[in-house]
Amino acid sequence: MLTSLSLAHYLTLGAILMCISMAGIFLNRKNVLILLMCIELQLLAVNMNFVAFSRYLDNLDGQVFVFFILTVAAAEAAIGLAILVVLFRNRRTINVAELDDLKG
Amino acid sequence: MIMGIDLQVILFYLFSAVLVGAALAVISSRNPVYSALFLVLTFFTAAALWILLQVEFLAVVLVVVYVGAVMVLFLFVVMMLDINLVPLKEGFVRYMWIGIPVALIMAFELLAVMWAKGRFGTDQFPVPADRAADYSNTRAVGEWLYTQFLLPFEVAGLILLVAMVAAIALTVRQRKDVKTQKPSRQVRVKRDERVRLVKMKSEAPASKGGN
Amino acid sequence: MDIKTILLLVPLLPLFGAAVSGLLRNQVGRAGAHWVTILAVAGSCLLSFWVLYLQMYEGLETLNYSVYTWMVVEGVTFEVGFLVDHLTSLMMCVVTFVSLMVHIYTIGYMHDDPGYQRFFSYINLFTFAMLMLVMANNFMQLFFGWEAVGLVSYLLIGFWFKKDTAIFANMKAFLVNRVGDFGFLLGIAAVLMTFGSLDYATVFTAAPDAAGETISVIGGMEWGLLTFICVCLFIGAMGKSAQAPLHVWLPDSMEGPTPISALIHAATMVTAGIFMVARMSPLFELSDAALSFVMLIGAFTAFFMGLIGIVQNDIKRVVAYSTLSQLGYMTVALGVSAYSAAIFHLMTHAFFKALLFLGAGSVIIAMHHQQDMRYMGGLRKYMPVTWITAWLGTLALVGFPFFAGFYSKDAIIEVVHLSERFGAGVTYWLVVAGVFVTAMYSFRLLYLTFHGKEKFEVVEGADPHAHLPDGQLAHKPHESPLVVTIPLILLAIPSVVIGWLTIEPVLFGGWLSDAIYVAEGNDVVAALGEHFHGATAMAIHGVQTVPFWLMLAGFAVATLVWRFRPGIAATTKARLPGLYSLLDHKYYFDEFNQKVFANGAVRLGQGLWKKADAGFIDGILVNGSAKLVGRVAALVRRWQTGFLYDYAFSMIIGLIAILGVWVVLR
Amino acid sequence: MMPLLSLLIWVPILGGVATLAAGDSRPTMAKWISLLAALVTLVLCIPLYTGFDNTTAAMQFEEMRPWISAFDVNYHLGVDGFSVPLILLTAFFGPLVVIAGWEVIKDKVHQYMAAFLIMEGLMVGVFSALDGLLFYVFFEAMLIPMFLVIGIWGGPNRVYATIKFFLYTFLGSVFMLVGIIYLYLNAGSWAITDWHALPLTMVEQKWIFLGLLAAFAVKIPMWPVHTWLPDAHVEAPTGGSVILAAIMLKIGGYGFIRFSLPITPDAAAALDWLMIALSLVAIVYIGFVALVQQDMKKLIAYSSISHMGFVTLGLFIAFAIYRNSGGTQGAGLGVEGAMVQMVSHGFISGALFLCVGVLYDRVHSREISAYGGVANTMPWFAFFAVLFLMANSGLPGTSGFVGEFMVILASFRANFWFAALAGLTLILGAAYSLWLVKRVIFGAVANKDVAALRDINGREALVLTTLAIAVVGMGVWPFPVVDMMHASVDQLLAHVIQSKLN
Repeated sequence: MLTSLSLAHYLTLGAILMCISMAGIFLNRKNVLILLMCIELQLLAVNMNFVAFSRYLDNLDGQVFVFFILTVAAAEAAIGLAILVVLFRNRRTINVAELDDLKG
Repeated sequence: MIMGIDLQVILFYLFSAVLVGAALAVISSRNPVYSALFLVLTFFTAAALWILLQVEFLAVVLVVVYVGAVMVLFLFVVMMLDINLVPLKEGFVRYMWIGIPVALIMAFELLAVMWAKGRFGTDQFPVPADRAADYSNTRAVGEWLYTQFLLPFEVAGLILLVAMVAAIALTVRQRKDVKTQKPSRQVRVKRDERVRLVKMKSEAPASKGGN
Repeated sequence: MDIKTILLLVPLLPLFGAAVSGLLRNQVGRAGAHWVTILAVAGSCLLSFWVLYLQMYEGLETLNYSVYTWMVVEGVTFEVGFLVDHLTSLMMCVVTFVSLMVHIYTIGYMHDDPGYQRFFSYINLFTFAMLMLVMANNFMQLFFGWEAVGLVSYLLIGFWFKKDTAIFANMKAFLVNRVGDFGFLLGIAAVLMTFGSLDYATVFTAAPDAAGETISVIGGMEWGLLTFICVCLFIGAMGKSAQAPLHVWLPDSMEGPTPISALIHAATMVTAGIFMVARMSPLFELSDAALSFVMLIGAFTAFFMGLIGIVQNDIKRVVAYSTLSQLGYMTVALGVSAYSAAIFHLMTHAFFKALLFLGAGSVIIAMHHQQDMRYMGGLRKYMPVTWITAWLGTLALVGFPFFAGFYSKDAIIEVVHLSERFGAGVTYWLVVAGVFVTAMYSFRLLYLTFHGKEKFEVVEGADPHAHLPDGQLAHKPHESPLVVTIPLILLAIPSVVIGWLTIEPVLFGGWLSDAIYVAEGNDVVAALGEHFHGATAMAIHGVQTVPFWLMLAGFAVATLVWRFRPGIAATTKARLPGLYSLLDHKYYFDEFNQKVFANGAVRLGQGLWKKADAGFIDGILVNGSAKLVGRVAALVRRWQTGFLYDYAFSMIIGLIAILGVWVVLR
Repeated sequence: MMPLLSLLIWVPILGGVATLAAGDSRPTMAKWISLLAALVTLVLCIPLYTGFDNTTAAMQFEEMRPWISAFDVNYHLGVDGFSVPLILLTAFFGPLVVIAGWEVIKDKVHQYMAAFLIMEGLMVGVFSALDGLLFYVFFEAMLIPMFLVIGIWGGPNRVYATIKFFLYTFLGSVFMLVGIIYLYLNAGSWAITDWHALPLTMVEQKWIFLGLLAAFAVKIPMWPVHTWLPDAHVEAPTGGSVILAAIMLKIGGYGFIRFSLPITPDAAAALDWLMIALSLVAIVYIGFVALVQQDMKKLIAYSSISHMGFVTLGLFIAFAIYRNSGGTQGAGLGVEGAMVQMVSHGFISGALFLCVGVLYDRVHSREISAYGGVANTMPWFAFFAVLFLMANSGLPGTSGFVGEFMVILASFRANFWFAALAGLTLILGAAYSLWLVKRVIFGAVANKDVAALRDINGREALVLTTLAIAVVGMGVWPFPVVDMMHASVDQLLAHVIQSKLN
């Protein structure tokens, strides 16, 4: 375990990262900003796995995929923040607890 | 080799510790600005780990795109918006009792999957050999990207464009107090909308001697 | 014209007449309608007699051919075709002749009716349907004619469709007939199953082979297949020929105009059942049980329906019950294998009963549509032609020697006497007693209508078109116009002489032997023929027999009670209230049917609809499941807090659960 | 060769689109376009009828194009002796419905007409599809126009009725979808003819049979999944009722013939007791229910259910006959009787709903008690109504007799009691039909509404006369209709008695 780095090491790191970000979503459920950041963290966790697999399988597809994920993540962050700005402009808050329009 | 331990391993654990610590800080800071800064740290350490995996191109992209662009955007927004932070932290402790156990269970399950039966151990996935000195990760990814994945690549570009347009469209503010010309409207105008012909009775000339 | 064209024209002429007078009623007008229809029927009547002539004197063979193929399924051909033998041509002549008389009579009877063209169209259509029935060479076409005459009968009973009683009666008639048809159709189905064909000739040829076969209907009970077929077919005949207990529609059918009572409900349609059984003689001959059944039903009808006639006051209803009773006689004849006697009685009855009905109609015209005999009397001097022809018809009906009815009825009574069929003994006494009853109600009718004191008064100056109270007339009754009296006279002639003329060929000369099959040992007519020494001798011999004296007794009683001592009737009525009300209510058949079948069906329908359909299926299953979904949704809805993070939370929980399952399983 | 079936499907659909294009502001043009499209479709049926070879059971006028090649779905059309009569029936009713709605519909005329034309095309598609998925698409797509017709032009309670109609039929067809997907996965093809040849175990057959039954039993409809029909009929506009009764119900019967019987013959043989029992319940039970209806349309709707019982009875007695006699003699009579009954019921029920429509347009009531003595003011109408009601009660000489006669005759071979119970319709059918005549047509003029009635106009007379000719013509000479299907029936029967097991 200490002599060499196996794939499992990286996957574990990704899993821990994923769990932390998930806990983050739970804990900061009212703050959209932090939620967005947690999502970025999750994507990072996923990317970590992709990169690790790509390396251990010696297959470049994984890296290309990470590339795309980064693209999408950037787009998502941009739009997410834009929505946030609009939301704040309209409601003067970003408190998720006040956003219950989905309630039937 | 330090004390029989591979330097890579040591670095891995070091960076991992920083990564996990920074991630924890992201989710637990009171102030979103701190969170954002810790997130920057997270990305940096992740990039370092990727370099450890000899994936240099993506590591650099991560730093450039995330740290350079996305996180700056985050900070921008955080600072631009006048947010009352107190209510946003409400219930943090209360949710801890759910969130942390759930996260732990999940972590346990994931790790159980991962480590059980040595599925992802070195037996199944042998440690890859180091890359040759003249190997260029950037070149390899580039070649792959521009041949096999050309269409998705273009689509990704399009997505970015759409995202850009969408972000602008969402946030742009229509000002109603400015007067502008609308050429299309001007061209299409019809006579009836502008001129109204009124038929009137021709008035008899007022009688001279009248009131 | 070759013979096939002639035969095709016989039914098609009336159909054409019906179409013209019905569909172009406004174009042809009233006169056009009666000319077209009468010419059509006259044409087919002439052609029918021509066919009869060809058969009698030119030796025309029995014709059996297909007109066109209705359909072919699995090699079984369903055809429309004609079977013309002596039985058919006899029926054709009877039908078209009576129909022609009725057509002419109708000109007078329906003179003021707004539905004049419609009426002619209907009776022409009826003639077509009846001809299709008698000329059929297969069961399918027989059923077609069977139902088609039922339809026209339905339309004609309800001809005055504004009258509630009329439209009730016509619906009742059709439905009761349908009960019979239900049996008839099952019989046809059994025929098809057994013989693989619906063609008469094929079926009759194959019938003896099927004699031993059985069918299990209820549980393990095995019925003789032919008995089953015959009983089913006879149930159809019971409906159409109004045999108890399916007779209930016939008295009510008197709601229709009188001409059709004469044509349909006395002379032709109601005899379709008799004709059918005679036509099916090769089948019935193979089943003694079925014949016994036929005979007993007939005997019951003949006697007990006649009894009811004694207490009726409506002139047409008396004649109607008399028809029931006479149909019973015919059925009895069928039951003892004396098919030719049945057909013979059918023929004579067609003439004298049509005469009686038309006579009754003539009286009704004179009385301004008053049908209650209690408000008549003494009409003899006002309408002599009607009076005389009614007497002639009555003498024929009661079976006075030399009159038509005597020959046919006496033949039936004699063959029953000769028969050794199970139940023939009882039947004999019932039919003999029936003669007495027949004489009672027949002479009662004559006395109440034509003799005695006038029980109506003429109110001078009253509006002739207004509806006056019972027993009042706007002007004196007078003899009906020629279009009415001529048919009466023309019908009176055969009512008197036809029996004397034709008994020998029809009964004993083997005229019908090409159509009717009688098994060895069943042939009571032949046995009777051994004692037959000519029509005149038979009439003279008739004077010495029991029926004749019973008839005289009936005459005497009727004369005493209704001519000279009207008090006796009232006293008897008061003495025997139970018997009287039993007869007055026609043995409570109507009440029973109404209570049990009509109301029962409606109540069952209501129950099934409200409880089962709307209540259980729709209420509980369909709308209930919709409501259940609504309830569940209302419960589940609480989970939908509207907060995104709750949704995310549940997603994660789900993820964990799936992962957990995976961990445990792998 | 001309792709005749495609034309029959797409001419009305495109005509419907053209009608829509005419727009709300030009109703007259919309009407003429729709009439033209319907007539062209009818004319197209002539080569279908004349070119149809009734000596063979093979599919004719076949068309085959790949549609979704990833799932082996083809645009595969073809007709045999079962489809052609029903396609002719559909095309026959196209112009009639357009004419019937000519002056009656005032609101959104173009959409109304378009809905019917599109529905017509889709129904022809159902009858001619030889690809399972194509059939399913047509089968489901057909619901949409009908849903709209009832929901937009219907009576006061139309929303309930239309949702009930949609959910009921949709629920049934979802089970069918599962069945046909299973068949596709097993056979590797969507071709219905391949499915006919596909060997299946008894358990598989039973499940597939029940899945298909769910769809077709609702459609036809069989007791106890019939309760959508009276509601849908009562609320639907006249044209909707006509198409619903005249053609849509037949799709259920057609489904049994095309799918259930040949694909799962052993299950059908094993479960025929169920089908026969349900059919007889429908005939008798529904007959009694029809007797007590207060609403004319409901009465006719219930009588439709009762008559459709003959269709299912005629189809499923084949197995009992085979068990009894070891041959199929008589079974063909039943199957052909069922087909004839479908066609004839199309004419009669369509005509009856049109008759009710005639009265409803004038008095705006469907209650029987609102009428009485209609014959006084509308003699010609009374003529037609009595004719069609008599046909409804199975009078010989009308088409209503032929199918019932054949089915009763055939069912006698299966069991005496089947025939006896089915024969009860002779009494029940007459009872509810004639009681309706008595209460509505006959009698003295009941009220001033009836007194003010005007007799049918030329347009109505045209429609009713056409139907009367059809009803009487088919009753007097059913030969051409029956002759069309012999070969197909023989082949079907030879196929279904052949066990698919082992």
